[in-house]
Amino acid sequence: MNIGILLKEGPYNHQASDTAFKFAEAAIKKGHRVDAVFLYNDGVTNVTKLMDPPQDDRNIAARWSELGRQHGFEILACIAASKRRGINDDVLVEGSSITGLGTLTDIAIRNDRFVTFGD
Amino acid sequence: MNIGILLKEGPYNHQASDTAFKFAEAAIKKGHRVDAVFLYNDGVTNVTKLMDPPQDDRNIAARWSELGRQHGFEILACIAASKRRGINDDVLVEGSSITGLGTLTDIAIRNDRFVTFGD
Amino acid sequence: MLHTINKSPFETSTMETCLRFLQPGDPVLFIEDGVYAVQASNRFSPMIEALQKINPVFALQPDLSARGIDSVADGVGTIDYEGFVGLVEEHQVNTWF
Amino acid sequence: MLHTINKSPFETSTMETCLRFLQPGDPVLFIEDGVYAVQASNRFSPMIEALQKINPVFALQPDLSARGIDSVADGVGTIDYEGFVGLVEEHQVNTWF
Amino acid sequence: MHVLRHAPHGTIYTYEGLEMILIMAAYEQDLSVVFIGDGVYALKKGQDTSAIGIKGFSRTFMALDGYDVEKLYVDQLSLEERGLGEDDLIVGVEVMNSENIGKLMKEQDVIIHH
Amino acid sequence: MHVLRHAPHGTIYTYEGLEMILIMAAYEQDLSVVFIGDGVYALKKGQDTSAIGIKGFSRTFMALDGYDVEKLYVDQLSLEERGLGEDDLIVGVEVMNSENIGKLMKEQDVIIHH
Repeated sequence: MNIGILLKEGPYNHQASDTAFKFAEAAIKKGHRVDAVFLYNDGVTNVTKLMDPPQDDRNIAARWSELGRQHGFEILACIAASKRRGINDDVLVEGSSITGLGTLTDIAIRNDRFVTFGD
Repeated sequence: MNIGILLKEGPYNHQASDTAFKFAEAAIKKGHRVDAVFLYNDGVTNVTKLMDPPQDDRNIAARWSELGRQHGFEILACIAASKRRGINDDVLVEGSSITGLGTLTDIAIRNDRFVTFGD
Repeated sequence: MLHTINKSPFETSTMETCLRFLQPGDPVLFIEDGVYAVQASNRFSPMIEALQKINPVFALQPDLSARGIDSVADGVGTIDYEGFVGLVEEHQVNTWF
Repeated sequence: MLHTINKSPFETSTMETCLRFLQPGDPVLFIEDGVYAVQASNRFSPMIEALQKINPVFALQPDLSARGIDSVADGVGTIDYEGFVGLVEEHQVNTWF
Repeated sequence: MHVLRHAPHGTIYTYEGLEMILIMAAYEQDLSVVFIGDGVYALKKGQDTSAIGIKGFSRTFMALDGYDVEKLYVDQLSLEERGLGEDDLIVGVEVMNSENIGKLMKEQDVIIHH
Repeated sequence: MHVLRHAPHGTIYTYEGLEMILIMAAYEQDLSVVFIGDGVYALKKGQDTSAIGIKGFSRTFMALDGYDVEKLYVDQLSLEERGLGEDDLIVGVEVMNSENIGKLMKEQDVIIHH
């Protein structure tokens, strides 16, 4: 099955990003394909490489980047939402990029399932 | 009267930052002194100079920076909260800085009023 | 002590919780989405009318206007940001969100 | 259609709203702070026990464990993230937050 | 299907939701928008945001007519509980009960809440 | 006074609230902490966050004893509604009714909700 994911909240402050990540991992483990993770609202802040959590905590941006690299999917941040929140190409973690909402429309249409995570 | 402000949510996504700003403006207009604005939780993202909202919209970081410059107060972001969310010295708007929670304790003690804005 | 409430009572328990701890005579100020509580003729109007007999009740006019609320429950005072500051001059603040 | 709910019913109206639109037979999965709804012997237990007669009700075990909830209302199934994926294999998803 | 569930201005969800709807409407057919809970407040007439310093957008809902947005559905109970009627709304909508909105939801492949 | 009102883990408010309390406790005297609504869940015994991949912190409440945190107050109704008793909590607390918590709040110069 092909799965598109929409993530609407930023890292750490809300569990949405953690649940989305655990869901994506489990889907991949069960043999499904994650097509893309699209970030909207405060969700765009999931991909700033500047985040630097305590050493004994998860690094949410690095974790998405690594999962995407291993399994061939991109983490896409909405351009309008990113501009409002200070996310631009200079701060993007590897494997992420900024794109328009047209891309989200494609993701919603071309996948067997489309799962939202928010708060 | 001396007023300390605590802002606990990020810009645009929640009205908290807008209300805090309008409150600070009105307090200054009435002859009070804003001592400092302390940013906590997602609130730390109020001071990224990378934000670039549409031209006909307010620039929340620039607006705080300008009000602080005109009236002699600093916008202070909690260091631990900032590190989690990718806010560091490289992205700080003028007039803001990163500091510890000890500073917040001083702000809470030394002012006549301490007003929180959150969501 | 001034209590501010910024959440719609239709969607969260914030107002209900605040009112449980409120002491007689302490002012309550509704701001942001909280102002829906004082809209005239909605489900919460009787509660607001009872409340304002024991506590002064205010709503932020800029937030009412932004939401197209042109009529508020009986006894509710409307103030602007300077009025908000005026309440803070008189009281310490308890911000409920 | 799978409905997921991630908010505590004590604090927001999300669960109540979701249940109003739910169709008979459609599964409901409680995740994150939503799992407090299925904690045994709280205010919502009767509602959950009535619900599970018409709709399959699940809760995410990792979220239950994280919150120290070791006993859930009768008839509630507990699943892990792979179980969540299993429900998504069978249904389109309606995420309530 | 897009589900608007937040009041306007207190959070950005309704505004960014509308931005998403406008883009998707340009790509997709048969897009529907449902207003539930405080989401119905997004359509309230007479919003003037000048004093809070946030851009107003309620009139943009009127522009949806020109796109492929077939219908705006409003939950009847949400409207009634808030003391509102169709006359209070800035655009023409179809008021529907929860039973029928629930059935409509069940037919969807994609549902996004805002 | 610090007021904890959110359940743990679903949001970071309780965790970052606790971080703030620990720092302030090192500076200030007579700091009190009140648990209201879902905030009481922060003290629930037996939390194991390993499967959600988030650091647990409920044991840190036990460390407050070593600071100048005089008392942890828990709202009685919030506890009862959630089917919890003092035995379910990881630390010793003082259960109080809303009337008395309200009076305690009124005496404060600074109240921060988390």
